[in-house]
Amino acid sequence: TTEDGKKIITVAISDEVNPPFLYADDDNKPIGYDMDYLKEVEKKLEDYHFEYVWGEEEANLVGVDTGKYDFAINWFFKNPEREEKFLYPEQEFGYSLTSLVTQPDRDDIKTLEDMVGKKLAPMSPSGGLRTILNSYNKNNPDEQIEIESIEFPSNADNLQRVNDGKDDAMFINVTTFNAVQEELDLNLKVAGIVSKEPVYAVFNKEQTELAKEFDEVTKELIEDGTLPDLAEKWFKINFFENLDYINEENYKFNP
Amino acid sequence: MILLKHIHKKFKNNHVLKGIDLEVSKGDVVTIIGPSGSGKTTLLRCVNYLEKPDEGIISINDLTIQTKKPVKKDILQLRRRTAMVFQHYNLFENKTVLENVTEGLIIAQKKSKKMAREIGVDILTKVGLADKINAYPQQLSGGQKQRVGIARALALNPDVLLFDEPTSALDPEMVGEVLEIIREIASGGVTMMIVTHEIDFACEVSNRVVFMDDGQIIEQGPPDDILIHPKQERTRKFLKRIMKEPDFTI
Amino acid sequence: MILLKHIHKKFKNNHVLKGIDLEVSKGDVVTIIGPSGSGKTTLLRCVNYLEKPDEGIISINDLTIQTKKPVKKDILQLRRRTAMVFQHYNLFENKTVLENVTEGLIIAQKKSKKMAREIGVDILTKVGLADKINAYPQQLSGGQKQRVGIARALALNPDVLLFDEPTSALDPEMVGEVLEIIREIASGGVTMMIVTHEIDFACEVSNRVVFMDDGQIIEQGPPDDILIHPKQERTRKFLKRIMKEPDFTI
Amino acid sequence: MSVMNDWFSLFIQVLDKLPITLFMLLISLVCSLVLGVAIAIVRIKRFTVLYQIATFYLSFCRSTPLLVQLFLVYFGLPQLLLAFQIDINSLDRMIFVLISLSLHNAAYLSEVVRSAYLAVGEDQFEAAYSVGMTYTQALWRVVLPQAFVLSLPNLGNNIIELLKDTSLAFTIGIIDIMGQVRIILGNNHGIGMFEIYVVISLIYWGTCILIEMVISTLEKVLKKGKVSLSKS
Amino acid sequence: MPIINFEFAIQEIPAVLKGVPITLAIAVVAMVFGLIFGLLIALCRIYRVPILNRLFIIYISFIRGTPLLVQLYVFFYGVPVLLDKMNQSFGTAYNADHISPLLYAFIAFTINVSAYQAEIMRASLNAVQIGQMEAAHSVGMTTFQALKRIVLPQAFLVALPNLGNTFIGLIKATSLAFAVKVVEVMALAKIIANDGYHFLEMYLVAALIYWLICWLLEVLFTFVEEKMRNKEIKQKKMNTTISKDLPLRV
Ligand SMILES: Nc1ncnc2c1ncn2[C@@H]1O[C@H](COP(=O)(O)OP(=O)(O)OP(=O)(O)O)[C@@H](O)[C@H]1O
Ligand SMILES: Nc1ncnc2c1ncn2[C@@H]1O[C@H](COP(=O)(O)OP(=O)(O)OP(=O)(O)O)[C@@H](O)[C@H]1O
Ligand SMILES: [Mg+2]
Ligand SMILES: [Mg+2]
Repeated sequence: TTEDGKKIITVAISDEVNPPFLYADDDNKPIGYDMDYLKEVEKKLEDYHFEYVWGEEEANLVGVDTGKYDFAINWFFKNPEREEKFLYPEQEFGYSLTSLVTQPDRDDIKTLEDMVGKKLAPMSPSGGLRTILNSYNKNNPDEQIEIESIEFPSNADNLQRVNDGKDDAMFINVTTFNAVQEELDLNLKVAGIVSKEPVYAVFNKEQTELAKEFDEVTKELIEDGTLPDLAEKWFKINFFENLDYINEENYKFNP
Repeated sequence: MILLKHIHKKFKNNHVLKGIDLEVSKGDVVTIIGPSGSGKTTLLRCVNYLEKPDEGIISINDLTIQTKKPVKKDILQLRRRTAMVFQHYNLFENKTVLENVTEGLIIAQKKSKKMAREIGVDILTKVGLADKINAYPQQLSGGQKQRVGIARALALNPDVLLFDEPTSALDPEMVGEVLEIIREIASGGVTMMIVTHEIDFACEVSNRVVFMDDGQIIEQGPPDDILIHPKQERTRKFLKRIMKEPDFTI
Repeated sequence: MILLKHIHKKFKNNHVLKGIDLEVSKGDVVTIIGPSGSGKTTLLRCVNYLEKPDEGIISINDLTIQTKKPVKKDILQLRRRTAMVFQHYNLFENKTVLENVTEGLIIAQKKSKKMAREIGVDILTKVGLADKINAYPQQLSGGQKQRVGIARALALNPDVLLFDEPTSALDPEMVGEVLEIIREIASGGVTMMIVTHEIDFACEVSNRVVFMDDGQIIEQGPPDDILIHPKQERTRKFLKRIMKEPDFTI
Repeated sequence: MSVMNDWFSLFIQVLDKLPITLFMLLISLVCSLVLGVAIAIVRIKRFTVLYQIATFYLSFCRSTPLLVQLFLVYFGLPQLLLAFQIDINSLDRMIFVLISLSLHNAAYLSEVVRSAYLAVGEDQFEAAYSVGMTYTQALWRVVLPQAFVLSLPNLGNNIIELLKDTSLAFTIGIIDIMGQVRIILGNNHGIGMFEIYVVISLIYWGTCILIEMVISTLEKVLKKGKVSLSKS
Repeated sequence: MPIINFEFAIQEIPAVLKGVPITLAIAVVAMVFGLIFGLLIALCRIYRVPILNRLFIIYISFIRGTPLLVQLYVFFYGVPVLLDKMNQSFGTAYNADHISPLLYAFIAFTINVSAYQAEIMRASLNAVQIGQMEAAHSVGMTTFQALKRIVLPQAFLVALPNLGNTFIGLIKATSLAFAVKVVEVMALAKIIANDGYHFLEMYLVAALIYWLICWLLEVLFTFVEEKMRNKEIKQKKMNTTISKDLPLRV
C-alpha cells in the first residue's frame, strides 16, 4: 500500500507496443489509448494506485498467471481457452479492427475464406491476430489457411512484401496499417474488415474484486462518453459504434 | 628422526614399493641408489606424502602419519617440515626465479617480503644464479632450472631435505659447488635423503647409502661398505661399471 | 658431414651463441661439455633448426641452410636426417611408449605399421623397456622416460643423432648399456653429437670432445687431450673436480 | 529532419542505456566467476554430496534457456519463499535479473575454469605442496593464476555471451540497450528496422572491442615467459 | 498460485518434439563446420599468418560483437537483395524465395559459432607444451603432421569442456532461427502456447526438451573426455574422472 493508504496494483504493459493503443514517448513513458483509459479508471477507483512495469508480452502473461502482476494490458483478445487461465472482465475497453490488406487492384480477397490457398505474410506466433486465424483454421478443418510463423515480424517489411507481390495479403490491424502507410505510402488498400475484436485487460485469477470494479467503471466511462472521446482522440474514430457505421460512414481505410 | 615403516605402494597392479623400512637419524645424509624404475622417486615422494602410500607409517620427529587414516593437518605439518627437489624440477611456471624461491617463505612460512627476498637472493647467488633472478623458468637451461629447484628447497630451511637426483643436469663444476652447500647444511643438523645415480657424489656427500631394487631395500650401510665392498650380488652387479678395478675378493 | 659456420643466437639481449664453427665428419662421435648455461642445448637445437639461429650456416652432407633465408623444405629435410634426444625427454604424452617410438617411422618415414612395430619393440627391448611398451609417459620413472626418448631417436636410424644429456637420469648399469648401444650405432657410420656432463661417459663414447663456455668453443680435440691434458685454463678449472689427481704439469 | 541527425539521435537514445547494460554485465560476471570457480573445484575434487549437487546444477543451468531460469527466479522464487512467510516481491527487479544471470553464467564459467585448471598440470600442485602450501594457497597462488591465463580466450567468449544475455532483462521490464531498441522498433511499427539494427550492432561491437582489448592486454601481460606453440 | 496445466503440457509434448530434428540439424551442422573453420582461424592466429591474422582478429571481433539475430537478418534480407541485383546485372533468374530459410540458418550459425570455436581452439592449443611440437619436428614430422597427430589430440582434451559449453549454448540459440521463419522447438512451443496463453507450461516443456537433448550431450562429452583423460593419465591423483557418476544421476 502507498502512504495514503491506497492499494498498489502492479500493471504489466507490453513491449510489443502498438501505437496508438500503447507505445512509449521519448522518455520511455507509456502513452496511448490504453494509458489514458487506465488513468480514467484510476481516477474512479479511489482505493487503488497503479504501478506500471514494462515487459515482454509472454513474460507479462506468465507474471499475471503467477500473481507477480495483478493485471496486464495490451490488446488482449478473449477466447474460452484463455478464460480458463486468466480472469477477463465482462466489459471490453476498446476494439481492434482486423483487416486484410492487398494490392489495390486485387478484388479476389475480402474475407478469410478467400485466403485459402493464397499466401499470407508471415506472422508472429503470439498475439491476437494469430489467435483469430488459428480459431478460423480450427473451425474450418477442410479449408485451412496456411500461416507462416516468424518471430518479431516487421509490419513494415510484411507490407512491403505484399506491395511487391511476394505475398497476396497481410492480416493486420487497421490502425496499425494506417500508421505504417502514413510513413511508407505503399501501393496497398484495405481489402476488407474481418472483425471488430473487443480487447481487454487480463487479470490474475484471484483479482475477481478488481475485475468487477473495472467492469463497472469501464461501463460508466463508455456511457459518459469518456472512452468514445479517447477513441476519437487516438484513432480519429469512435470504434464503439457498430462495424457498418465504421466501415461506410466514417472510417477512411483507403485515403 | 625419519622413520618409515612397512611402506607399500601400488600403481594399479604394479607393486612399486614392497614394504620399505628405513630409519634416518637427525643430521644424517642418506643417499638412495638403485636401478631405474626401482622405486626411489616413489619412496621419496611418499615421505612428504605427495604419493599416498597404500600401507605403512611415516614419522618425522614427533609427527606420525598412519597412512591408513591420515590427518589432513598432519600432512600439512609433514610437508612444512620437509622440502623437496624434484627430479623434473617442477618450478612454478608463472613465477620468476626469485619468486619461485620466496613463494614458500612468504605464503607458507609467513616471512616478510623483504626478508624472503634477502634469503632468496642470497641462496640464488650461492648456486650461481644471481643474474637470472628475474627470468622465468621457461627461459632457463636445464642446469639452471635444477639449481632453482635446489635453491627453492634450501631456502625453506626445513628439518628434512629430500633430493631427487639433484645433480643430474649439473656439470662437474656445479656438482662440486652443490656438494659444498649440502655439506654446509648437513653440518647444521639438517637431515637429508638424496636419490642419485652419481656414485662418486653419493660417496662424498653421505654417511649412509641405501641400495634399492625392485621396490625393496637390498642393503644399506656406510658408503665405503656399500659402494666399495657390497655384500649382495645384486649390488655388486649394479656397481660393476663404476668399480673400475673389479673387486673379486668376496 | 656436419658443418656449422658462424652460428649466432640471441634471446632478446642475451647473446647465447657467439659464433660457433664446428665440423664433424661422418661416423664421428663428438661430445660437447661445458658449464651449465654455456649454450650446449641451444647449439644442439640449432643443428636441427628447432632453434632458429640469428646468423650462420648449417649443413649436413649436401644439404645447406642459410639461416638468413631458410627454405621450408630444407628444414624438413634437415629434421628428417637428424634425430634428437631432448634434455627434458619431450615424449608424446598422448601416445604409449611404443607409439612414441613408431610415430616418426610411420608418419615421417612412411614405414608400414607392422614394420614400425617390429623396429620399436626391438629397440625398446634393447633399452630394457619391453614390459612398458603399453604404458603412457606419465606412468614412467625418470630413467624410463629418458630411455624412451633414446629409443625414439635411435629407431629413426638417421644420418645424425643429437643427444642432449642422454644419461642424466640413468643409473650406472643403464649408462653402460646405452654406451654399448651408442658404440654399436657409431660403428655403423652414424654421426653423433652428444651433450653430456658425465666426463667418464664422454671419454668412453667419443672420439672428439668439444668444450664450450659462454657461447663459444674454447677448445676441442681427442678425449685424452681435452679431458686429461687440457690446454686452456678455463677447461682445466672446469674439470678440476673430476681430475682426482690434479695434473700440474702444464 | 536530416538523416545524420536521425542516426545521431538514435545512437544517443540507445547509448543512454549502456551504463545499465554494463552494470549488469560487471556485477553478474564477478558473481558468476566466484560461483563458477567454486563449482569447478567441487567437481574436480569430487566432494561427494556437493559434487552431485554441483553436477545437477551445472546440467540444469547450462541446458535450459536463460529465459526459463529468469522466470523461475522472478516469478517462482517469490512464490516459493512466500510459503515460508518471506516476501521478496518488493525487491528491485534488477536483483532478480542479476541472480538469474549469475546462476546461468556460473554454470558455463565452471566448465571454462575446469578445463583450464586441469590443463595446468599436477606438478604445479606438487611443487606448491612441497614448499608447505595448503591446497587453498596452492590454488590461489600457483594454479589459478596459470589457469586464468590459459582460460582468457574462453573467458572472452563467455563475457561477450554474457553481455548479450543481459538483454534478457527487458523481458521483465529493465530497459537496457536492447530494450530501448525494442521500444523504438515497436513505436515505429518496425519501420527503420535496418538503421536501428545497425546502431545496436555498432554499440554491441564497440563494447566487445573494449572487452577484447582488456582480454588481449591481460594475455600479453600475464603470459610471463610462456612460450607459444608457434615458436618452432 | 499459478495453476500449471500439466495435462495440457504433457499432451502437447509430442507436438513440440517435432522441432527437435531442426534444432539438432542446425546445432550439429554449425558445430562441425564451425569447428573446422574455427580451427583454421586459431592456427592462423597462433602462427601469425601475415594478413590473415589481422583479418581474423577483426572477423572474430565482428562476429562475436554483433547480435546473432542481426547476422541472421543480414543473410535473410541481404541475400535476396543481392540476388535481385545479380539478376539485374547478369540477366540470371535466381529466385531468393526458393532458398530454404534453413540454409540461411546453417550459414549464419556456422559463421557465428566459428568465431567462438576459434578462441576455444586457440586457448587449448596454447595449453599444449611447446616441447610436444618440438619432439614431433625432431622425428621428422611436418608441422601439419605434428598438429594432427600430436598437438591437436592433446589440445582437444583441453577444449572439450568448452566445446561442450558451445554446443549446449548452440542448442538453445537455435531458437533464434525463428526470426528467419525456421520453426524449431522453442518456436513450436510459442505457437502452441498462444491460443490459451499457456506460456508457462510451454516454456517448461521446451526447457525440458532442451534439457534432455543437452543431458544426452553432456553424457557424450563426459564419456569422450573420460576416455581421453584416462589415456593420458594426466591427473593421476587429482580424481578427475568425471563420469563415475554421469551427470544428473542425483
Ligand atoms: N627460451 C629462452 N629464452 C631466454 N633465454 C634462454 C632461453 N633458452 C635458454 N636461454 C638462456 O640461454 C643460455 C644457454 O642455455 P642452454 O640451454 O643452451 O644451456 P646449456 O649449455 O644447455 O646448459 P645446461 O647444461 O644447464 O643444460 C642460458 O643462460 C639460458 O638462460
Ligand atoms: N603414476 C604412475 N603410474 C603408474 N606407474 C608408475 C607411476 N609412477 C611410477 N610408476 C612406476 O613405478 C616404478 C617406480 O618408479 P620410480 O619413479 O619410483 O622409479 P625410480 O627409482 O625413481 O627410477 P628412476 O631412477 O628412473 O627415476 C616404475 O616402474 C614406474 O614405471
Ligand atoms: Mg626417479
Ligand atoms: Mg642443456
